[in-house]
Amino acid sequence: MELSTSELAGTPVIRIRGEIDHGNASTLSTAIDDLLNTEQHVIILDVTQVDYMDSGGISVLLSALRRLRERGWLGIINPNANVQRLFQIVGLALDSSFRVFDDNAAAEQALRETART
Amino acid sequence: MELSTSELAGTPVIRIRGEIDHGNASTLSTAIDDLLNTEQHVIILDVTQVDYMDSGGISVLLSALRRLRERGWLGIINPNANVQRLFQIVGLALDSSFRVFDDNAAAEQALRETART
Amino acid sequence: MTHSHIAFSRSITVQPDTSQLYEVRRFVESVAADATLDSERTFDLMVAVSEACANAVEHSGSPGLPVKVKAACRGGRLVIQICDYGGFRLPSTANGFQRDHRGLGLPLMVALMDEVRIAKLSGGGTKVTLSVKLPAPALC
Amino acid sequence: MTHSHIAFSRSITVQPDTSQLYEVRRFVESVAADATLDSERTFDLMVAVSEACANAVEHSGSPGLPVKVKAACRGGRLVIQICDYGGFRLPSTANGFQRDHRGLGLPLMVALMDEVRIAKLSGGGTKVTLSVKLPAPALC
Ligand SMILES: Nc1ncnc2c1ncn2[C@@H]1O[C@H](COP(=O)(O)OP(=O)(O)O)[C@@H](O)[C@H]1O
Ligand SMILES: Nc1ncnc2c1ncn2[C@@H]1O[C@H](COP(=O)(O)OP(=O)(O)O)[C@@H](O)[C@H]1O
Repeated sequence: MELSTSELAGTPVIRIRGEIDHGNASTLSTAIDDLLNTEQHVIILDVTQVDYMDSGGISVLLSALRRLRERGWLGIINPNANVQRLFQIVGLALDSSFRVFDDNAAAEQALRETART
Repeated sequence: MELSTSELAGTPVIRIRGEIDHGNASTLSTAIDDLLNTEQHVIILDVTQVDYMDSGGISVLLSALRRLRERGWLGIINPNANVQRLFQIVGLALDSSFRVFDDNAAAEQALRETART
Repeated sequence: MTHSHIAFSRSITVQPDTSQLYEVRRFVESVAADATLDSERTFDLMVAVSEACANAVEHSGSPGLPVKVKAACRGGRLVIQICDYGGFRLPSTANGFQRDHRGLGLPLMVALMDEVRIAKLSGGGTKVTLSVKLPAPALC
Repeated sequence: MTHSHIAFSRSITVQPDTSQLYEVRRFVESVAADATLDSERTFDLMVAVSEACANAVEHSGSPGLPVKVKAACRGGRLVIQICDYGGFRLPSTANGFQRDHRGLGLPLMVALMDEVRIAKLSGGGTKVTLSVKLPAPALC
């Protein structure tokens, strides 16, 4: 798993590449915690290049979501069909603080709407 | 399941009789919550007459324990061998805020020691 | 030496309400006595069956559809099957963080039983099969 | 019409470390390809096997003892067994409330598989058996 950080409309985006499992989830967790500690209202994960994720990764998303819920939301860009199905199975897909976007443009628009309110 | 409330050295004791399961755990939960809201540091459950308990009951104990942990402890009087074994299996037996006593006298002594500190 | 064989099969069907768990445990108690389980293993089986039935009632999302509990003594084991006609699903996270309990049911079943088997029924629904070994000499 | 039969049995043994999960998934991927599973069911199986192996590594309390993964294609199903040589135990509540995750592994395995079976090994240890139905016409 490789991580790289950038920004979208002033919001931090972590691009993840590879497989997220119980062996490397803590690396992702640390990267997200660093951003959470800066009091960000929204964090975005670009998972375009994530081929695989299991409850190791889901647990990290759940922890992030728990901390973000009161102040904003967690955004996910471009999960593949299997990862999206996993989000449905674990019940994340119904969570209004967990927002999935097809691409950067859709995420950016949502960020601008959030900034306006 | 029947509940009756009394006191031991100034601490509330709920005596439970019967079987605690997913069908009636909420009744016990309500009784415990009423005591927790009075800011009690310790709550005691006398389970001498509890023949059966499952995760319905364990969940209630876990919630109570979570709220009591910082201010005191949860005491259990006289669980039968099976219930005690269940406490071991679910990992409660190792929890220092979860205290099991053979009888009233042992619980009373612990309460006096807690009051002294 | 030949063992006495008391193979049997018994079942009950209950309404999908947790108030029925008490009744289910009386069934388990009686079946366990027939299979000569000791009080410790009887307790374990009552807990595991109650957990499986509570799950069927609370999670399967099949309001009104009954839960079937079938017990059979065979091959040196007492085997209890719990069937519901809903769907196996995980809880949504939307309200998930208020949950006090920690999903103890499935791990507890596994911890208490010799074997736990969970299969999807073809028409939808979940079949949980719990089994405990009988003390030697096996009675069935 | 007769079906082609490609029954097979393959296994790997890995060190009890979560860094090995990547390797285990490559094994599952290869086995799933042999059994002609589609990419969706292959993903499901990779997740379920990873969860079972992660549990064996993280919870069985058998540091140093390897985890065995055995795959067999038979009876119209692809069946994968994961064995560890520790003991099945629930987490202590002592630090329990700091846990972020919610015990997703077992429910997720059940949600994804057609059948999950968890048995105690007689010498101590846990055997998890995961199975998925193969698409008709079954290849084994
Ligand atoms: N018979 C069932 N039908 C549907 N879903 C189930 C069933 N049994 C278990 N589940 C799912 O598995 C999860 C874990 O079950 P369990 O370990 O018993 O924990 P709990 O019941 O405390 O949530 C449940 O929350 C539920 O989402
Ligand atoms: N192979 C195993 N050996 C010992 N204990 C296990 C094993 N698999 C599961 N467990 C126990 O069952 C519990 C629930 O497992 P699971 O649902 O995968 O959740 P998690 O791994 O997130 O705790 C674990 O916390 C552990 O206590």
